[in-house]
Amino acid sequence: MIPISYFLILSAVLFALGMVAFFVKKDLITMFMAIEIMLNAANLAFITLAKSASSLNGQVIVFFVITVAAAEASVGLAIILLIFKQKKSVKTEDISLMKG
Amino acid sequence: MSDIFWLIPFVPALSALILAVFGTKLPKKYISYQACGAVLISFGISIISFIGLLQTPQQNYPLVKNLFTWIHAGLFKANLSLQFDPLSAVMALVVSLVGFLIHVYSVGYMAEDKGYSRYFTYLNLFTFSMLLLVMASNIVLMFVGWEGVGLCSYLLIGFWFEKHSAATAGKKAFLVNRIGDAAFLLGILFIFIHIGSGEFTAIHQAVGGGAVTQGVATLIAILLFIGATGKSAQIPLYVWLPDAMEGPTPVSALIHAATMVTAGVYMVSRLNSLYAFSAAAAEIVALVGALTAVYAATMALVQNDIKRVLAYSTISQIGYMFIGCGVGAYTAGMFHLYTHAFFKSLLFLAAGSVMHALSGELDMKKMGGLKKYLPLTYPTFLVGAIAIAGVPFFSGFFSKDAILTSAFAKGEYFIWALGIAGAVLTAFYIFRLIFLTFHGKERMKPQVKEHIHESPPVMTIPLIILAFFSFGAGYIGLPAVLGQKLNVFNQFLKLGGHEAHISMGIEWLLILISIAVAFTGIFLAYMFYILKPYVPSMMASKYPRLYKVLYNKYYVDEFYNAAFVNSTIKGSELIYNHFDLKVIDGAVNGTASSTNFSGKILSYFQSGLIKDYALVFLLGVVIFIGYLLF
Amino acid sequence: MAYTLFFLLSIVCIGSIIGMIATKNQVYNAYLLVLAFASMGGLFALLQAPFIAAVQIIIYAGAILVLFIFVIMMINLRQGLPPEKKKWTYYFSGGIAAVLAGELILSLKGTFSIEPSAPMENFGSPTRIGRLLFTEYLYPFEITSVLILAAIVGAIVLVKKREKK
Amino acid sequence: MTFPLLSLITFLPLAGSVLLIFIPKEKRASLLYLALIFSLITFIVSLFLFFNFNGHTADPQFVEKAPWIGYGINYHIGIDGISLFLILLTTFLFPIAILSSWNYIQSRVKEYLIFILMLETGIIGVFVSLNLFLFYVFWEAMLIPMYFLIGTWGGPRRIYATLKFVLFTMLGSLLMLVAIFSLYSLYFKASGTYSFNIFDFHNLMLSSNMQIWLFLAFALAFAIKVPMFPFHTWLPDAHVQAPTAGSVILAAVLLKMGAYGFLRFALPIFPQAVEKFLPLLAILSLIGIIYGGLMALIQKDAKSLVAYSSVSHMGLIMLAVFSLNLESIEGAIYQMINHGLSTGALFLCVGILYERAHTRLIKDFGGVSKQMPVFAAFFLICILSSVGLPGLNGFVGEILCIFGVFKANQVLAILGVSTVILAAGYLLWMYQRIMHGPLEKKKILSFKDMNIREIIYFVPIIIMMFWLGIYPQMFLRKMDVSVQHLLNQMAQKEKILTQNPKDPSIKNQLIPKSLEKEHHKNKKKEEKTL
Repeated sequence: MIPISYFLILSAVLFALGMVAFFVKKDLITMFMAIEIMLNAANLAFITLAKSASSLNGQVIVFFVITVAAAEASVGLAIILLIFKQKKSVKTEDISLMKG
Repeated sequence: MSDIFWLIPFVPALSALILAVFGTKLPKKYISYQACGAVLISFGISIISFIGLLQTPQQNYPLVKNLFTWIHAGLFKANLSLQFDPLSAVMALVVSLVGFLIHVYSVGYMAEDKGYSRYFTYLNLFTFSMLLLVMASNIVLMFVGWEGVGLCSYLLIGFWFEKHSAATAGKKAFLVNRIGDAAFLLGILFIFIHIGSGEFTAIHQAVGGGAVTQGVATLIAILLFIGATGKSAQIPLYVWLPDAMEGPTPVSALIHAATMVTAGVYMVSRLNSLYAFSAAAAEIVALVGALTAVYAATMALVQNDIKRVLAYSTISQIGYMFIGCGVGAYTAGMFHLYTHAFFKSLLFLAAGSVMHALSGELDMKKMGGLKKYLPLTYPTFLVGAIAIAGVPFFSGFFSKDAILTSAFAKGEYFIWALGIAGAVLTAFYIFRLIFLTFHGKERMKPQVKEHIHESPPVMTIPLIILAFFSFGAGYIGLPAVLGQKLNVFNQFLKLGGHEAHISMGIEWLLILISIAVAFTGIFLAYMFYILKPYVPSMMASKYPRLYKVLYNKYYVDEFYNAAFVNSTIKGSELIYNHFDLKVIDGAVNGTASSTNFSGKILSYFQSGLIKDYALVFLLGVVIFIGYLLF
Repeated sequence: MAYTLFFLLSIVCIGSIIGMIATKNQVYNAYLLVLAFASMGGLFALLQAPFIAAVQIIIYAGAILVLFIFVIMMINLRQGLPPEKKKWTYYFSGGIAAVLAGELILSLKGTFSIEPSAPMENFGSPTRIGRLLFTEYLYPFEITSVLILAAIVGAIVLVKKREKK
Repeated sequence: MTFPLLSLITFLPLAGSVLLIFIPKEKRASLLYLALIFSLITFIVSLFLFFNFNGHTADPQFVEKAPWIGYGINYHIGIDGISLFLILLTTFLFPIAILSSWNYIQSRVKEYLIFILMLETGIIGVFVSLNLFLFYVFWEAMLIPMYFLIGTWGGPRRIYATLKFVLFTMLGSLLMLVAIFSLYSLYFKASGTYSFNIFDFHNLMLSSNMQIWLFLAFALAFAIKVPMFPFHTWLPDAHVQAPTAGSVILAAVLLKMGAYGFLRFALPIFPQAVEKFLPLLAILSLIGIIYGGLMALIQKDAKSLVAYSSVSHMGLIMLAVFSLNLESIEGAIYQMINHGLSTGALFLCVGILYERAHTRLIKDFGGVSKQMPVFAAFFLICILSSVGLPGLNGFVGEILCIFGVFKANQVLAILGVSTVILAAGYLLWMYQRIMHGPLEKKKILSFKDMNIREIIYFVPIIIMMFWLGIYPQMFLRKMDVSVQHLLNQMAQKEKILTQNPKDPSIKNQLIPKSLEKEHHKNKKKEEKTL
């Protein structure tokens, strides 16, 4: 069988890649996608450890994560749409209301 | 009946209260009846109480009426209690009698004034305060009267407050008095700390019983005396009194001549055991008195303002009273106080009558030859002048002589010499005043001359009564050479202190010197101002510097202004602008602005961009995980 | 066989993410993401999680990505975005991500020696997961359903056009 | 359960402000009358306190205790001879403050009155709290209405002034909060029970090091409030900018909270630290007296003149508080009432002038007496009361304060007496420049004398000034036992510390029971002797 460390390393690499994607992209939508990648990387780690621990709890948690991700995506995308309506842009540089 | 004396001060107080609240709505006639009536009632009660006092055996002195405990906390206890003993009785009689006469006089003098009710409110209030001062049985209550008369003096000097000079003079009087009062207050505190009670009987007992050391007694005596120099206008705090002449003339007569300014003398006499105990303090009192007596008299020589001459004369005469107290002759000091009250208020009221006749003119250079226009004012004025000059058989002679004799007898020859010098000057300046005003050429402006008229009877009758007293008041205190028994005043007061005795011969000699001195002064004045009227101006041009210094009152006012008033104000401004606003407030505002500045710097980190925040967050995570790993 | 499958799937997954980083076009990004999620589903299946694998493909690859594509179409950016001004953030973030990856891998050191456990009967089957969900995880499960409802309502309210007063 | 008199007094104004919310803001007159009635009722009810107060015991009276949050945080209120008069002063002045703003406040009357009444509750709350936590809540709560009063209805530089005032006060009170919680935890360690009760803290013995730090935190908060030199600069700004009623309350009551804090907390809880810092505090107070006087002398704005005079007067009060003897502390409490009356009245006077002239610069006046004779009389009486003329209230307090200080340290007293001269100087000079002299400014010719409303609110103050000046017995006797108790408490802790200075067992502990018994015996004795 494949050692679990392979999966875990893969998960770490995916997480880092997601992070890179988050910083490199500058439109909100793709950044949002990058977040999903990171979520998935975490999911992978959960599933792996569930298997090595022979416990289904990990899988259930992943199930919940996916559900929450779906909810989050729907609201998040709605917000992005709203921002676009107001600013006519989805670039992060244009959204700096919090500037001090 | 003997315990109704406590009502004496409160009758005028009640009247003042009524006038203060309803005064503006009452008719003038009523106001004058009430105000004068209240003081007359006080005088009446004083006489009744005085008779009662005479019938009381002496071991029961003083009669004390304790109304209620006033202030009490811990060791500090002051009662609202009044006492009546010979000293208080004399003062109460003088104050209420002179006060009454001046009230009556004021009815005429102030008849046209808009502030009629206000004037009588203040005057009644003053009478109350003064009576409280002289009848208080403890020093704290005495301080109430002490401050109260100061307040009334302030109010009455500044009575015509629209006049800038009057308002300033009032303030000056109050402030200078306050300086003295601060010292007085400290004296009170020392008394409470070392004696434990402010009651006069307790103080006498403590001093007599040796409960206080010489040093403490001296300290207390000097502090209280500083208070007295303020109230009684002695060196160095006399500067307010000449300016106080801005007030209405009856006020000058009552407050700034007859009664209030003598409060210091009364205080020293009241605490005679203290001053008798402390030789150093007594010496200082005598010396200050003597110096003031001469010093003030020199300034009186050249003044042209009729009231200012009298003001300096008052300062000088009070100096004599302090000589008396300082050399241990408290009775003599009090005696002079008593005679002075009559003749000085007479002089002031007569001067007021002159002013009244001349439509308010004060400058003696614009008077002269008034003798024939003012048939009543002139003789009364003359009586007062003779009394103050020390001509025999008039009251001033007896009292001044008693003081000088005591000083000589005590061996204080220097002080005696100063007193004699002062006496020459006194006789000179007062007759200079008489000659310039009533004799010689008529120098009035023509339009003033047309209106010259004698004052109404309501003003002249008090003058006549006072003239009578100025002449006769001295006969209750005849010199010892005529027999000890004859000095009723002395017998009655029985103040402590050691009155030294000298041989009859020397005493007669001293009396003769006094008489000679008085006539010398009068003669000099006669020569200068009647026989050779050109001499004074010649002298002035010959010694311009001396004249200028005298005329400008030794520049003391200017010096005080520069040294104390202006330097304080300038210094405060400097502190305010450079310390309060810059340093303290600067520190406060600096804290605020530095916070603001660092906030601005920090706000650069808040770019508002999600990525920057995320990057910082990531950095944190990396560092945190790194920390966990290693 | 399992190794081959694992490496194949990982390479597809990593490759599609790298491709996503490299391409600018948002639609391509979305398609590449579908690929990555699908391969992730395969990996889940390898780990005896058939139910989750199915959910992964249906929800992620199916529902969420479709949502993304809808939004991309609605926003419809014709021209690609201009190049990033701050180049240094690329390198900086890349560097930090590399450090993070290194740290994560380092932290996995302890798992290298763990022997893989033998596959178990019915381990990730829908039946067992379903049973768990409706017994032990009933409350969280119900709360998720409320959450989703809230998200639906929220999304509608947010995007709905407001009538001007 | 007795009738909750104190709670009624404390929360009646708050109830009034709640009621005001429901009245439409257009009904100006009914708003004003309602607020006035509520403050008047509060005053009348508080008179019951005065007449039913038992001056023969040091125990707190009218005590009410109810659980609140728990962990020692209770609703625990009561008064003793120290706080009684400050409460009366507060309830006395609030109707006057409301009357004084009758015409002055033109905009947002409703909000104004709501804040005024809230402020009254806050202030009374501070004085009645016997629970330190509750005290802190009121202490801070009172800032909020004051903030709005100055910030909304103030002068042109009101924002600056409010910020300064609030930040200054906050700075002190935050440190105090830290100290309060340290005390709380120390008490828990020493006794094993949670308590914020002030009297429990009074029984707490602290190591001298701990005392110093906690005392400094408390002292800073109180010193800012008083304000003592050099923390005084917020005061002139706040006063000048505040509306008249705000100034009156600020000067008359708020400043007293600092002095009250020292008496209630700082002195009995940290006697050793007080001993240590006494020279510093006394000298700062003395500087405050002279410095405030000198600064007042040269102010161009009448209001800031009065404000600096407050600094000077409060300096004397603090000096008396730190003299730690019966006379000085009774004098200090008495002088607090006097200062409240006379300075409050002076601010009212300046307010009356401002309403007519719309300026407060002294040089814009002159000869006002002629136009306003009644006002001139009132103004003069207030000034004389502030100057400390015998027969008026100021003298009684002043002489007791100075006497107490004199007992403690003669040099300080001799220097402190300068206040007698300085106060007369700056106040009479101001009076002369405003009221006397020729009437040159045309604007003054249009001034009207005080109207009935103004006379109505002035007369009670004047009557109180005379009453307090002529018959102080009625007030002084109610303080005796409480003040003596305070001093005994301090002396007793001092005794324990000096008996075994090196004993490690007296670190942060409760006063031993045996001593407490002795203490009670002392207390009985006090009650008998006084």
